Amino acid sequence: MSRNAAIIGCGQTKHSSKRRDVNLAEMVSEAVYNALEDAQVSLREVDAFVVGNMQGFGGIAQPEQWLGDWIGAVGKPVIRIATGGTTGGSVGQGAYYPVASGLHDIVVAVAWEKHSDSKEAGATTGLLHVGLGNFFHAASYGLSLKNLVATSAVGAAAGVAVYQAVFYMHRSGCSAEHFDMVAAKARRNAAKNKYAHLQWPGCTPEDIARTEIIAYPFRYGHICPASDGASAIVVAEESLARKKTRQPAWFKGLAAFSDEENQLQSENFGGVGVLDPCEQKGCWISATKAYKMAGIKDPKKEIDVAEVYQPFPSQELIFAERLGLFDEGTAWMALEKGETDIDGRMPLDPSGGVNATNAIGSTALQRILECALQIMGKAEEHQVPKKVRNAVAHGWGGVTSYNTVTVLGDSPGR
Amino acid sequence: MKSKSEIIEVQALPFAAGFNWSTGFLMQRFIKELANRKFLGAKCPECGYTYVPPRSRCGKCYTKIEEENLITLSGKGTLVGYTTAYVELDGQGNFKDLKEPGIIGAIKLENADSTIFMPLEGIKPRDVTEGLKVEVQWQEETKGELSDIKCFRPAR
Amino acid sequence: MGYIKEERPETIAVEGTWDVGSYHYKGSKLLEEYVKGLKQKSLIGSFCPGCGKVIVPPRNLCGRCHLIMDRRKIVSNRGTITCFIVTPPIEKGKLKVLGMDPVETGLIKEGEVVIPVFVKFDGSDSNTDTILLNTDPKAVHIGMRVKVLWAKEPQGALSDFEGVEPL
Amino acid sequence: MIRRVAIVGYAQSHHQHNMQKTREDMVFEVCKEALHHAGILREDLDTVITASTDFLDGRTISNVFLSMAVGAYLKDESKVEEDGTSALYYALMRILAGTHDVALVEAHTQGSTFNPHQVSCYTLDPLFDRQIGVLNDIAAAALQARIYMNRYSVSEEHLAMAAVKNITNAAENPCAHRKMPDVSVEEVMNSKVFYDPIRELTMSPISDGACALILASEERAREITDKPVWIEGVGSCQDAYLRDRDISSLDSLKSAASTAYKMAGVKEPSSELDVAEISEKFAHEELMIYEALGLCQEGQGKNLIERGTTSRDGEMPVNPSGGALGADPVCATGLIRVVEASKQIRGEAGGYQVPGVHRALAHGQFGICAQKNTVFILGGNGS
Repeated sequence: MSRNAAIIGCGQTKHSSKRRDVNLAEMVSEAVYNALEDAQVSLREVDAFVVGNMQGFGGIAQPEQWLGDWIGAVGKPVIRIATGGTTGGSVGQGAYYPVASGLHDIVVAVAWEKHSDSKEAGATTGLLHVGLGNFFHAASYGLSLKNLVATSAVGAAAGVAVYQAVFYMHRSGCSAEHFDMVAAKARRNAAKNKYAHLQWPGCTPEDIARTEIIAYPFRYGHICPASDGASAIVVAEESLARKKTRQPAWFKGLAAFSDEENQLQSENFGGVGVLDPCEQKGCWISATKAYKMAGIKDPKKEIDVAEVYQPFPSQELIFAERLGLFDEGTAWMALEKGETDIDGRMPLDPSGGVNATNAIGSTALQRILECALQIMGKAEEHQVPKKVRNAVAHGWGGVTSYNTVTVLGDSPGR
Repeated sequence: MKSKSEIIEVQALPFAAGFNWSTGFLMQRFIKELANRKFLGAKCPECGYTYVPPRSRCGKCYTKIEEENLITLSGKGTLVGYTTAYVELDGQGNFKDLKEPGIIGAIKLENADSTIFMPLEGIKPRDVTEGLKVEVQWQEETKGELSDIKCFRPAR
Repeated sequence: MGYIKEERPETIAVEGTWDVGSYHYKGSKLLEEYVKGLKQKSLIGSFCPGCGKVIVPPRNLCGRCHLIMDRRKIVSNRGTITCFIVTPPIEKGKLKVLGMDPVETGLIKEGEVVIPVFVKFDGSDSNTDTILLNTDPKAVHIGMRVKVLWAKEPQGALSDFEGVEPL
Repeated sequence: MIRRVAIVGYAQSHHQHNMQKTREDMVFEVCKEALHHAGILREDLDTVITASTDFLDGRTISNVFLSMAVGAYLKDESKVEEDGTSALYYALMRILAGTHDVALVEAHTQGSTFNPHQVSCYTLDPLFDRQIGVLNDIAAAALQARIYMNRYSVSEEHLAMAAVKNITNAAENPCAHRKMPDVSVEEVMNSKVFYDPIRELTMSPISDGACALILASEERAREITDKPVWIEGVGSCQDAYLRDRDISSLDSLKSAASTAYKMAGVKEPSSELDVAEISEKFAHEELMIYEALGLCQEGQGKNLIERGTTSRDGEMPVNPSGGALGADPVCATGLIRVVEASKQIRGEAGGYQVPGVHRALAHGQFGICAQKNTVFILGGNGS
């Protein structure tokens, strides 16, 4: 009943901390036209657009209304999707459904962030603003300022990541040195990805370990950057996909689930019923559903490469386990053995991942895009040296519990 | 099911997020040329549609527009739409009554296709008509900022 | 070798603001109930009529059961640390909160280490986000038993609950 | 469409100014009620799609503290950041794709959080129009209105008549915000002018409100209800930014409507549709929308109002619920139109029921001068 859909083209901008050479519309256009060129599709052929970013970060409400006609999104349906850090993942998945539903044949998905347009470093307003309503509310009931400082000292999303890391170390037996290894790998891989932000050829765990501690166990060298950048994919129905591309990257399975929304507090400053910050039930449910839809029975064997959403290095390990790629508490051992390197048994984030490039609204779409590149054999220097049949792309966000999981493959699988 | 909780109005703390949007090269040229009292437009080399302010990608045929496609406009134009404003928003979500009603004009500049929306001065609201010829009124001193465009007024 | 640096020309910028402080939020009165409890040195949680979970501070609804948590339960002042963060020593000029330097304003001592923690209070099913006080940062661990450190004279404010300290 | 999909349940809040409810409670109540109306449990849902925006809700990631309230806990969920009709469009695609069978769609805005008209300023080109600082959605609508009125000799009385029709209809609708059963053309024309010719009563009120509906595949729909409301057609379209479009013509609405009509096999909308529920944020837009939907010729919108054609007892009733002039909780407004059209089909519209409705149109818009439009054609034999 449902139609097959595939990614037939990918486009990105170069990511860096400041793309002050262009305005937002120009930056987003760069990604879209790159994707159209890659797909050999003209704008006339595109039926619909799915777009997204986190509007608070750039200070522009509904930016697609202004920049829609820069990217050809005129006289066509345009759906804006935004779900926080997962926005890109939700946008990428949002481009599957219009095609699978039979309503549209070729859809462009584009997501972006331009952090440097915000005056606050690292777009703190955008992040702080997540809980601002709660915070103002608590302030009127005499919130302890020291408590507030404590939260600010680690940052909201970062705070959750630190909790996750501490808990994961406690449970799995991995140490902070493993986070150095993940971060160094991300920077080395990024050096092979011409679009990535933090590129450091030959970066070693020792290089990372020399950076200053932010909050135990994290150091500066562990943390993702705030990037300017955009990414876009072109999704087409089966016959067009086969006509346009030698090797399309087929959508095989996808899902997006959340546990309780947040792990620090709930609406109105309430407590949270999730006791294990790295349980991430939303991730494993999404993965289970996506694999089932994709007909994948044993992800450890059948997935060839994964793009895991890892703004913090601990998350690459935690989520790789949640995605079923490693047994519980063992991902760090695989890391030690080099299994997660580009040429390893289970390459994780060969692109460098979010840890090296983080244009928030776009990052989770980039994971899908990078998986597509691996399947299409277009990842150039960071192409994994093996046949990629199935790849899994992950997004983490909402506030801290929402996950998108997308399985792409070299054949439609049904 | 009805919930038991009632509400309290939450007092926000004074705090505004700040942004500085980079303009890109063509818009930068536009803004800087205002210092010379020049109004730039960008003419699409493919379809000829002319944008004010200039932009680097045609929204009609999606052709790339380069710096060499910039053209200088006269700063004169025609009023294609108008409204009299009796209120304004203060940036904090409040409507403030204007002491003197202001006019907002939708203006098509000579040799341009875009419509720009500008304050219109030097004419009474009841005298405004569609098709009125208007021209730009510069600030006394122009510095290469958007505020160099003071307003538009009936063409002399 | 270090990071590859990228040089790009920059264009000028235009500015704007988003007046976040002018928004009018509506808060739930649950927090009022909670701080009334704090004044009596008791921790009030909400109880779900569906699954029986107790959440501290109280939250309005249980998403698992899609029910309003309309009952309250008082939980123990004692609990267990489920997770923690140890900041490096906070120094002047390192941190800005609402535009203020907490060391400069005396809120935090120069070189103080702050330990945000999640605590599961006995009788609750939730993580409560707070800070650990009066503890050697090296001694903190998951599973550590703690109790609430109350303000000397509770005012019926969130700050009555200063944090937790080891039992 | 490759699969039939139906609306099987819905609910909306009592839209009002500054509702004394938290966002969470407001949203929870409509979702709970929609499930109840459909007679299903949260467990029956496969997916949840919501609609809200960060700038309107005043929170980055506006949906995050609400996913449990909307019933999305451990459900495949997503959020569109615009009008609720887009959320419905997305949910429809999810069901058509065969990956999901039952969806909950929710949309809300509490206009009391922050003036939505101020938010409209934040949607302007930040490099130019936002810097010039004279525009907002009302000012732009006023420009649009004046051009339209000059072109087709439409008077302020025509606008007031459209407002009176919708506002008096709203008085019969328990969920609507404006309660002015005796409003007159004079009262409308004497109401405060904001941007000429837009007055307090020719623009939509700033409302707090939420709306939710349940969508199901044919198989599930038939199990759930005897009165499914089928989605027969859908179209959605976005126009260019206002500097480079003709704001006096609703081209994207024409395109969205033509797509929806084609899908539903509608050739003569004015005779084949029994009722239309449209999102007219301003009185003049009601007339422009008539024309864009093909209910009359270009420039003839005023005739429909003059002749009472679109009154509740007219030949082609439009907005018997009161429309957006009756209540406008921004993101929810379009979804409310879908619910109101469904109520008409199922014969549940009470005091404002139009007799014998089998086919209805629902319209949602978003953006300055209705930049973006979504049209649904609904059908059923409920009433």
